[in-house]
Amino acid sequence: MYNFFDQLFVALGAWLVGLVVAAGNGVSKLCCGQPMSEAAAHNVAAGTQVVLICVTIYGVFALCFGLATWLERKMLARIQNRYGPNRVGPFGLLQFVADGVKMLTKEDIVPARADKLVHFLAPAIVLAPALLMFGFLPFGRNMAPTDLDTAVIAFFAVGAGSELALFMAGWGSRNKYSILGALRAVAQMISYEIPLVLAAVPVVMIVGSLSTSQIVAAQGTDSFLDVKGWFVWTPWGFAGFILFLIAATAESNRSPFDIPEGESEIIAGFHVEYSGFKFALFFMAEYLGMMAMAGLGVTLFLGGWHGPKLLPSWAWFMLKGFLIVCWLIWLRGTLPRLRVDQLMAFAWKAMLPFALFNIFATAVWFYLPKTTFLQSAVAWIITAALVVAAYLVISRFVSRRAGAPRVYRYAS
Amino acid sequence: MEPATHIPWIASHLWLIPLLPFLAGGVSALLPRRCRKLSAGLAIGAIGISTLLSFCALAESILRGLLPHAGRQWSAMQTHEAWHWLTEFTWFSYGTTSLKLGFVLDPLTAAMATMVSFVSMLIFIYSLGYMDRDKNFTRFFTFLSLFAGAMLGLVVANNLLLFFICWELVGVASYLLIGFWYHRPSAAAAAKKAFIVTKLGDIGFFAGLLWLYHATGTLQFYTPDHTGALEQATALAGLPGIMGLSLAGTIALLIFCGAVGKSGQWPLHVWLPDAMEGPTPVSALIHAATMVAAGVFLVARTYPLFQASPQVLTLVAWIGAFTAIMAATIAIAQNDIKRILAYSTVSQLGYMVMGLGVGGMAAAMFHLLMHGFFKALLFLGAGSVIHGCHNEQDVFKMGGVKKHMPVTFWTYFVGTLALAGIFPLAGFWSKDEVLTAAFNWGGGWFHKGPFALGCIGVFLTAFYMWRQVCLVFLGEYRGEKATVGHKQVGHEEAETQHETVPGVPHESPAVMTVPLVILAIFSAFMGFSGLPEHANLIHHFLSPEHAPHHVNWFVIATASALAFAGLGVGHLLYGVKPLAADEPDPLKAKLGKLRDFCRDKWYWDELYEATVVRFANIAAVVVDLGDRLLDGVTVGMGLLARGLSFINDKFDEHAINRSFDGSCGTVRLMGRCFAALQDGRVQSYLRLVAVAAALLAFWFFLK
Amino acid sequence: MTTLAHFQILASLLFVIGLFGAVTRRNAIVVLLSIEIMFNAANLSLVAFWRYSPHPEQLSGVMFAIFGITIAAAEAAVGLALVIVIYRYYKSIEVDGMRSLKG
Amino acid sequence: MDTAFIILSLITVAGAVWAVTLRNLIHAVLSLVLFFFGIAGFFFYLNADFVGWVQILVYVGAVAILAIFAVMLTHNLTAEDEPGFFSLRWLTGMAIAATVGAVLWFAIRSNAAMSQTAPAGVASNVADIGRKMMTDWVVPFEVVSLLLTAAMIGAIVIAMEQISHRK
Repeated sequence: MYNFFDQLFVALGAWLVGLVVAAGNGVSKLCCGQPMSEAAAHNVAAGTQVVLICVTIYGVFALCFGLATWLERKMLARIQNRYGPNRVGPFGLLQFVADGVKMLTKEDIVPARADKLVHFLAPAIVLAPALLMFGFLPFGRNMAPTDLDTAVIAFFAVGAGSELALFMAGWGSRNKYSILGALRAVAQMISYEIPLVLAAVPVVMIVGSLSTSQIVAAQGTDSFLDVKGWFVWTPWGFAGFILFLIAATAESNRSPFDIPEGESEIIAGFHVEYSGFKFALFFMAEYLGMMAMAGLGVTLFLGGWHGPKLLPSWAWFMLKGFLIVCWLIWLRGTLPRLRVDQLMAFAWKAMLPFALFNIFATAVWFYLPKTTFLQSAVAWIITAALVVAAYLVISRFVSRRAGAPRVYRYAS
Repeated sequence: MEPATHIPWIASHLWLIPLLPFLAGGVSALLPRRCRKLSAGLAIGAIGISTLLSFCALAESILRGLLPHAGRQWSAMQTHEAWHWLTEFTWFSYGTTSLKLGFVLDPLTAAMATMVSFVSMLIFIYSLGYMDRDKNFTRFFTFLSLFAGAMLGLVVANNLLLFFICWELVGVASYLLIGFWYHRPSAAAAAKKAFIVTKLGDIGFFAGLLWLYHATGTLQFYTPDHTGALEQATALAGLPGIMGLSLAGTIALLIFCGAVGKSGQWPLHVWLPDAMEGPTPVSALIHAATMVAAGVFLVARTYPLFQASPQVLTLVAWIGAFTAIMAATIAIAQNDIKRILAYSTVSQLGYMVMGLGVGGMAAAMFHLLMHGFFKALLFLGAGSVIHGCHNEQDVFKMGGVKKHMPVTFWTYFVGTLALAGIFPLAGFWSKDEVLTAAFNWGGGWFHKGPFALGCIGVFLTAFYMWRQVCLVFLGEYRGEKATVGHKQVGHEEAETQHETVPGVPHESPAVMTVPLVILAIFSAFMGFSGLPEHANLIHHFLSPEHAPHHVNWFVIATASALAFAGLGVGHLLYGVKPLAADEPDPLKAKLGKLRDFCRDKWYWDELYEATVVRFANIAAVVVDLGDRLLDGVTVGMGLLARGLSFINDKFDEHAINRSFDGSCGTVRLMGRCFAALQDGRVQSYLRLVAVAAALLAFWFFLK
Repeated sequence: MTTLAHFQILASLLFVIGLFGAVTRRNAIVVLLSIEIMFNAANLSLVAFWRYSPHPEQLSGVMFAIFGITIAAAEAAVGLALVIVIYRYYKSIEVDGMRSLKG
Repeated sequence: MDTAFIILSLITVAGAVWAVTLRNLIHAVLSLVLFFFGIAGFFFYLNADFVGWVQILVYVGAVAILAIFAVMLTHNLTAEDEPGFFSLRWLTGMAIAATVGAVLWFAIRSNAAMSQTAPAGVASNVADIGRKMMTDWVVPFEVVSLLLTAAMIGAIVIAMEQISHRK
């Protein structure tokens, strides 16, 4: 029974592929009088699989995007003692449909002096990485869209593309605020990409592979509970997870790291000059990026789709991902926005050294013997002590300056 | 030779002895200035542990050397074999051969290491008090540790190269320490002088080292398979060298050059008195334990090479004897308390070298060890006096210090008697050993020469030491009462140091006097380790293969009589009627010009100065003459050319100019063309590079 | 079927385009970009050689390409930093203007 | 030649040509990004996945952004006084490029090994690359690390405005 639900979508996919191949054979027999050759059948099956994966990702995550916007509005409303959307559908659940319709029907304004081509291309390009990133995550048992040898680095490489798109949006608009926002966004994302990648390095070191499937497999156990192997339970994994969450928040330009679109400073930044469906694309890209980051966090640290065998694996993945999304929303509702210099200083002076030290601690962990329980405990304590010591030292240096007023170097 | 598995722990960990001070020096080099206690603690702790280890090594050696057999009876100590424990390691390999370094533990190492580390430790502790106010306290201890470490490394080395490395490190450390107060021009000059003069000797040493390696293929002193450099000495003695010497003799002579430089033997002794510019603990360290002992130790270490060549030994003996007597005569006419001691050191080193030369290796080493104790004592005592007298170094401005500094006086007194060779203090026994060895050397008057010179030296030693004691400690204080501003030679912060009680000498703190007392005890009683006849432990220990001397009552009587005579004469001149302030040296009246000759150090410095300067002058004159000659030729040629050109003028003007102008124009044009290429634009260069690369490639393909 | 020659010709074409830019353009940034093009062309050539080599397991071409990318990144960072500094001094980044070594 | 090769060639060549010729610097940089993607595509096509991703990560994610920042910081959005298409400068450049291109063409054409087709089953494995990098290539790896560090510090030091000047 469990396996049925667990493998439901896999089976469904296999059945659909079989259906298409059978149909192709039928068509082939009708035209040429014989079934497709082996190679052709293989190609058709592969092509169908690709189409299926794309359609699934588009469909599922577009829906998830809608759900996430609803969730965000609801949660923020709760935090701010309001009701939030509650008119369209039960609990306002269909609000995003209404929003989508509104966006589609709005006028598409392009500034007169805008760089038309760049302005046009930017929203499309900004969405592409956000969607592509899902292609590298295993959503459940046997449910990896691709099984690349290089998945983790591919994820980050694809993510790097979105910085360019943001810049294109800002620059194409011919608007000072836009370009300021774009440059801020790019600088911030470049800065936080380094701790983000470095936070993932310990996992890659321990697993010995960049493949997300193998990383997930390395965190699995055969037990019913299946939570013991999650990397978040190790000291370096925990530290890496925290680092990853912070960097991911900054990477998806979310509060408290949302200075690229700070309304009070640069009136929404790089997408000021976008309206209608193009704006919706930016909106969608932000949420999809956030969810993809959450998915990677789940994959790297929270055991991927592993979990107590009460729910199917894909459900565990979704649940954990949405938990991280909820955490991000909560963060947005709670914390004030950072200053630019604080943001940069934090990335370079706190996150980077700590991430590097975490790698060192991971190496220590790797070489400590862990065959008996006692040895594991000792290794755990040693690594934890290292990480905590690093945290204490670095946080002392950071907190010394964090509250200081801003020093203006280039303007007075 | 015992198998390697049986060697004791300390023998295989001998490298710890030099390493610890090195480490301490390295760490305190990184410490900031304010970490004074930490730096001093590190240095003293390291040298303390080294001392302990050295004592371990000594104990092991004594057990092995003196009591090797079952039953451990007293007579069993007469084993007639040399022995040593070795450890080896490979420094690097080239091809199939490898350069090995190593450490050796034998009686020589053990005795020397113990003396060096122990005396160094006391000096370190003393420095705590002496350098108390100095701003660069940390730096001082860094250098001290380096110095001691280098010296100990040299002592335990089983390899001439390692020995040489440490030897040079000793030189560097001495340079740093002598020039410690580098803001004083005289200190900087003295440091340079010490470094350069010793380097002169080191050239010979290095040449000898290379030659030895060429001749034997190894630099290990001893190897487990008895193919070490020293173990091949007899073989080398059969080969021809230079100047009629055997190969062994040649190499020994070259190595002796190094010893002459480091141990301040004539003619390279000039640096040693100048080295007084360093802080007094440094002087003590240089004169007692480290630097100058290195030279004597080098000869003792490579003694088999010397033994293989009687001519070189003769030379060594005469140089030693000459140095001993020369330095002693200089010492009697000096005013500076430290300078007197410095010349005394040169003189005593002369004794040691003489002892080596006359075949008494054990005697020389015995004297070296004993001298280490009482000379350290004397120097530290002198330092204490200087410290107490507000950085006054002129003995004529002291006097009556006994009242104010009793501990210093009594310890100094013991040191003086020990140095003078008064029974039964250390100097008596060791000097007697040396003189006995000299007396027993060969036959004929020529071979009695060193002995005779040594005897005169005994008299002079006793004389100048007693002169010094009288001038410094007896009588009334002759210094200026207000010496606050007096800082002819002083600490960095002399102004602030003694403001409270100007004018009156005061006793030094315990941290300075306790080392003095310890050293005094050693100076007094260590001599008994070398009683003549069968109880001569040192002799048995250091060179078991040579039968110990019998007691030579003639030598003992002569030396003692001369020593007492020296003390007596000194007391008559200086002690009976203490000098008043500004009263001239009574020696002036007695000796006249001879005294000036001694006071001016036999004009060695002037001699060197004159020869060097003259050589430079002559060279300059020669070059100048050549210059003038060339000038004349040039001028003549010019005149000639002028005449010729006058003749050619018309021809030039019409026939050549026209064509020349034409070619000039062409050149200029081409120059402009090429200059256009060199326009400073990076892209032009890039274009040229691309075209050139393309052309090259075309040429390559078409070829 | 694609042969090694195809890749090498393409790589040389790209290299030549980069060279053309580096030689022709006046703007220092574009010159740097052209140099990046040349780097990439070389990397492409190297990887193609690896793909067609008889001993692909030695990964030489790939390694070269990775190191090449690393060095190109370092070069770009330093080069563009220099461009910015030059701009601060001259208020211009025309390469023709930079003719003397004096700042 | 197959379709993928043709498409990728068109992308790369077009990107490169635009990057080199466009007046608008931002457009040039964006064309360069296109070119980078094309090259990355070639790397995938050649089964060198890892290099391809590194190409995207480094060039698109870092070098292109760096170039954009340089353009922004030098207030130099369009290269106004670039010489025209038929100026001497362009003609020289073309001649030089043509010469070098001819040499390369000649070299490639004269080599028989160039006509071979791709052997099957050649692929780069990340684990192999990592292992190679830590064994056979460890010295270049360390050297490059050092170079990168030096370049990073150098770039910061060069570009950092002298604070003392401002104060």
